[in-house]
Amino acid sequence: MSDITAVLGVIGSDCHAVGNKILDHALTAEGIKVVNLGVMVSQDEFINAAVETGAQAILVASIYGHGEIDCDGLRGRCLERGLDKVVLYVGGNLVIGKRDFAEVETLFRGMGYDRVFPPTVDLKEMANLLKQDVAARS
Amino acid sequence: MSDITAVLGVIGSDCHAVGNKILDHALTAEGIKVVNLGVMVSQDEFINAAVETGAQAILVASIYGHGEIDCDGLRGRCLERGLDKVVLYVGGNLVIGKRDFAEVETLFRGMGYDRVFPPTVDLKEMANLLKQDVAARS
Amino acid sequence: MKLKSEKMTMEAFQAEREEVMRTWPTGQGVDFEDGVRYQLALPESKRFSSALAKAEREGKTLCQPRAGVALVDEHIKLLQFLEPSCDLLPSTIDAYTRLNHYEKAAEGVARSLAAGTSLLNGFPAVNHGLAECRRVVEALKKPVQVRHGTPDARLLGEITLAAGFTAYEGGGISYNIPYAKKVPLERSIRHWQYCDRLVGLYEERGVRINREPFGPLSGTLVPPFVSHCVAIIEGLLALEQGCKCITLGYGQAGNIVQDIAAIRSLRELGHEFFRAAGYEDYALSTVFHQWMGGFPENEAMAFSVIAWGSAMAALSGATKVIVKTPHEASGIPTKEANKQGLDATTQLLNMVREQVFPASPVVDLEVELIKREVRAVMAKVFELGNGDVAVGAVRAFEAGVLDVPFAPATCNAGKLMPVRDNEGAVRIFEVGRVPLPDDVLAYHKEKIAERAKAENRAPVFQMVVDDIYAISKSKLIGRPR
Amino acid sequence: MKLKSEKMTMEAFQAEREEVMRTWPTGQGVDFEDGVRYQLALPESKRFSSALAKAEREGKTLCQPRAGVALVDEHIKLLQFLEPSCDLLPSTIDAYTRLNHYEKAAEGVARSLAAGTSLLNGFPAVNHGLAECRRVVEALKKPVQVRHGTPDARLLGEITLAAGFTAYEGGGISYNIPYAKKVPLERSIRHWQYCDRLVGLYEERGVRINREPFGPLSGTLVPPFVSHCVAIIEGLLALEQGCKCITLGYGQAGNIVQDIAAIRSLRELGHEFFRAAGYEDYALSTVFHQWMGGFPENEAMAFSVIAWGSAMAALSGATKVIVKTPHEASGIPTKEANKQGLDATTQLLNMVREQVFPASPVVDLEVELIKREVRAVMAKVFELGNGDVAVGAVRAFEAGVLDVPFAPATCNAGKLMPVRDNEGAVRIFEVGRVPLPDDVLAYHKEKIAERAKAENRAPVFQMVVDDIYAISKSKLIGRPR
Ligand code: B12
Ligand code: B12
Repeated sequence: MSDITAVLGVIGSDCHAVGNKILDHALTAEGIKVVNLGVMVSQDEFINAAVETGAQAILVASIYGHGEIDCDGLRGRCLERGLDKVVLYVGGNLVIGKRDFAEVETLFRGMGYDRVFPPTVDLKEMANLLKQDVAARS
Repeated sequence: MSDITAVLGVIGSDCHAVGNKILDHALTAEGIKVVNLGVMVSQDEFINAAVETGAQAILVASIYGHGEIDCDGLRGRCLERGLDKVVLYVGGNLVIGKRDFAEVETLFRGMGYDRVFPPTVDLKEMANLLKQDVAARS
Repeated sequence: MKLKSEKMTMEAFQAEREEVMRTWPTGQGVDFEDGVRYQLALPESKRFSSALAKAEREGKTLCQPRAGVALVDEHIKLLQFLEPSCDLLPSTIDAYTRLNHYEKAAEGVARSLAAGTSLLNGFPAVNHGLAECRRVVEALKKPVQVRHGTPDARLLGEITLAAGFTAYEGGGISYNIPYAKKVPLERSIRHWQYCDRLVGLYEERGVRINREPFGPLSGTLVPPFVSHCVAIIEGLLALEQGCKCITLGYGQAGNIVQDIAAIRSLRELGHEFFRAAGYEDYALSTVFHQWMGGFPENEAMAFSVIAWGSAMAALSGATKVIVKTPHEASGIPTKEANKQGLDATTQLLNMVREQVFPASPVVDLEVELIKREVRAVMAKVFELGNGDVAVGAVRAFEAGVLDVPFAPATCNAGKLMPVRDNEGAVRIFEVGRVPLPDDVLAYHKEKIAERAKAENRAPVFQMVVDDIYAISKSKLIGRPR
Repeated sequence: MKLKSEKMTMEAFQAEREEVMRTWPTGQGVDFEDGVRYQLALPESKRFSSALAKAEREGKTLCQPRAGVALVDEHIKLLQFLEPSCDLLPSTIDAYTRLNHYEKAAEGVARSLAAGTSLLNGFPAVNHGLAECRRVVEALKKPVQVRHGTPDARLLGEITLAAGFTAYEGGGISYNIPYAKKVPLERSIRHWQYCDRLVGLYEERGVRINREPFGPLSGTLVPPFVSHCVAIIEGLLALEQGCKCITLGYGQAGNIVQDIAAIRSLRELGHEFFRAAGYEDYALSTVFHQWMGGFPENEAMAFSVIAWGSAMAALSGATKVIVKTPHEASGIPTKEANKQGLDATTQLLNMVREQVFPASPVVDLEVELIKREVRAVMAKVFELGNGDVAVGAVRAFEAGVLDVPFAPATCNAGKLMPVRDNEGAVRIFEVGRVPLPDDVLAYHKEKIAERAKAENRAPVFQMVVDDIYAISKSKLIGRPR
């Protein structure tokens, strides 16, 4: 069993709830403590929850296409709030339209996310990466 | 009523019979006398029929993809046999694969065909062109 | 609870209207009388209700895409591009506007202008305002509907109906439960009574606006009776406010028998409940949504999901079908991908249009099953509301009597858990507090047991997860590997 | 007539074989015993009959593409590319080889080499010869079938079976009537008796080769009973020569009821006639061909035709489906387009696989209709042949008792004229000299009259022409505009 706590949520005005429930289920099954904020989560709510629970990671989902607008600036706010070690993941249908994933990845890495995932990600593999990344940070 | 006689047939080892029956039907309806050789017609059979019937036009169909091989040389043989005024049309799925029609047209024009038609041709329009072309040649 | 399904008085409406129109600057210039004049001047060919009525008469299934981008000119170009390939047009509204975050939408418009491409997932009609929306309507020949997901759609309705849109999707339940998190149901129902009343006022002035409750809800394994109940309640709420042209919707489940039975029962139940409530003078039609859950990424596979939905739409006798695109799994489609979805749909509609799905006792049985489920739940809704359907709906959600699977709204119990049976029909695995008759429940359990046995595993949540992924992984039923 | 459906003696076979093997140089090195050894050494996974038997047991519909190009390495690349997306592999033979024009095929190979791209519409297996064909089989993991259209397929059969192909399509009627012009039917049937005997000899040595009469014939509005009769006759001819694994085929007509009834009746009639003729020890399976007539050019629309065919294949319970591609209307597909056809098919097969088409009296009626038609025609075939099915077949074609619409062969009467009815089922507009029972004929006429009335025009040839174009113009029924 790992001792990881991760904050999970769907950012912005995004109502897509299904993937969120499944992510929760899958991460929990992998022994990760999940603080699930559900859908329509603001950047501040993510950060508050991480601060409160001492989470090592924040997993941001954006499905509805406004990711480019909604996800920008989260890394900066984390730093402002003293979360300088927190692992930031982002995944989903991150941008508007069918775009080359490599391009999308570069865009979100540029925003300070440690890893960027397409909708087809294997959740078990992702959980393993998370464990490694958290271990490497602490 | 026009006084045009046209030889019609599907060239080479090609068995596609449906379009041929419809072309016959459509041209006849437009007042053109059709000498229909059916499927699997050799270049010589086309020419013999044109010579025998005094046809002003030969309509070559190739559907099965071997058009590039089968249709080459017909214009030359027509000239050899004294058919120097005959209008030569070709149509169907003329080459192997889905290729840009403009390319296919250039290829078959290069072989000496007066007009080249894709499978989606409107047969009424084609019959009108035929009447014009025959009139212009005589 | 001050809520009641009763026609809003003119005073109440007017008072509320003044408030609504102040919530964003573009509300200011919108005049109802001007809207009526504008609507009355529209040619018949732009009237949604007329197209539906004609399709109903001819037994034809019309097709309609989803489409919306941030900027007006681009939006017009998009719709003009799609127009020749469909019967009915949409304007799909962006997600910020849906939540009345007009400043955010403004930011999206500005960033889209800068980026030279739409960064919004829809058309921000409120931000663009009346005149710009009229430009959209005027650029098109076919009827245009507002399609969204807005719990408070009052301002959006005022602007778009005055602008000549002739159909309005949504409802107080169907645009809350799947689309919002913390909006009290009572509030969204009240706000939609306003929208319905607005449509009713147009109707009274001779302008027929089509109203379409959003059928598919969360789009994910929703059992037909669940969405039917919501559709019927929203139909009743709309009729009460004077709406006269109602389209009830359903999202494809994937099992032939269930899908055909669903549209048939939806139509019959609609009439049953509407007439029982004393409404006679209305036009009813149905809409079938091509598969609303997760799509396969592979476009060839997506085409098959689209085609199958089209076939079922036509065979079930739905009045229209809402069309997906081969880009569904990836993102907002390009206009070309959107047209491809329409072309695929048209081909299949045309190939089955004249065919009659053979009469079968198996289908009749499924129709009866759905009807019994709906009647049981609706009886409880009326009971909880002491005869008032609005109050009943709110209390039914509170009590878990109405329960939509996988919905984000906190006012939804989320106890009902669906799963596919061995032939792929959506059945009830955990009923929560939904009052289905015992024998009906036993039937569901039996059907699920059949599958569990075939798969040699107990029907646990993993089975549901597998079903959620199934179609995107090129299956209907999520079998274990 | 020296023709007779009777197992060829070993002497007759050997004598004929020597001649056959001399018709092209690549015939020389081919040794039957070596072929048997090679076949016996193949793993079970490459055996076509095993894959079919497994599918039959599991009630699964397998999918198979068409594919063939001029050069061996390219052909291997093509099949390897498709292999992960399908269950069964083909090698589609080019049209010169089909007509034994091996010099022409050689020219095609040479020109293809020069052009750097295939200029042949298939794989010229005879020209490439035994060793090269074995390279194909060895490069693949799944079973490979020879698919062609060859009236005299003796040499092709000797080479490809010795090379390890485990299934052989065709038949003396189905590979003559739609594929040739002047080949006497008696001759092609005799030549196919040779092929069947060859398969029988392999069978006797423990090597099961699947034999599949070509179901769709001209692919254009062929009424089910017509292709069923041909399929059954060719099945009987093959069984007589010792073949034991038979797949009967049918090309999609487009009407649900008719297509489902067609596969059901085909299977039942197959058993009925085979058992009546005294055969018991055989494996029977069925193949459904996605729409074999003209396709729409628009690829999105083509996808829907493909999807609809896949749905019907699975729902009708066919053992395998032959898959079209989005390039169908244009030309030989690229390998990518070919894979797209397979992916679309797989998605739909998987989505309906577990579903049972609801039992319906309407389908039962159609099954009965087809059975009565087939029995009436087959009775006449046997009568004309004095009990011999080979002789009967030849005489039946002479007499117009068997008559395939739109076929090029001069030995085919071409008097029977089909047309769609008001629901799109293929009916008989002019029966020619086909001996259908009077009440059956009256039923066809009545169904057509229904349509004629709906269209306000007489059922003349233009209606047939409109039907031929219909699917390529995005309709099932060719209605007047
Ligand atoms: C169901 C659905 C809906 C339902 C949602 C019901 C609900 N409340 O949950 C309804 C119908 C309500 C809906 C509404 C809308 N939708 Co929607 N919807 C879908 C659909 C069909 C399936 C989503 C789903 O549930 N998938 C199943 C789950 C299991 O997968 P998932 O959500 O992708 O999540 C997985 C992965 O993405 C990944 N993942 C996700 N987040 C993260 C984060 C991390 C860190 C990691 C590691 C992994 C990860 O893991 C998850 C589990 O496997 C998708 C298209 C598709 N995928 O086929 C469109 C889609 C997501 N919707 C879309 C849009 C735009 C909307 C709307 C704005 C309407 C519109 N304009 O069309 C509104 C949203 C309004 C709002 N406020 O959010 C677009 C997004 C476009 C884009 N990004 O370019 C999509 C892609 C459709 C499309 N092609 O246009 N939708
Ligand atoms: C039905 C069909 C068959 C039937 C034919 C039955 C018969 N005897 O008629 C069967 C199943 C037997 C068959 C066999 C084969 N076929 Co085939 N067949 C088709 C199919 C599906 C429809 C053809 C048809 O009848 N269309 C309807 C008629 C009305 O249209 P049409 O033939 O195109 O003719 C019209 C126009 O082309 C035009 N036209 C034609 N000629 C001319 C000439 C002139 C001068 C003008 C003005 C106009 C004109 O007017 C006609 C009337 O509108 C087409 C694909 C498609 N189109 O969807 C493939 C297709 C033609 N076949 C094809 C092939 C390759 C074959 C085979 C070699 C097998 C194989 N490798 O797949 C064999 C042929 C063997 C041989 N010896 O010829 C390919 C050709 C490929 C290419 N050109 O790259 C096609 C395009 C399919 C594909 N995409 O692979 N086929």
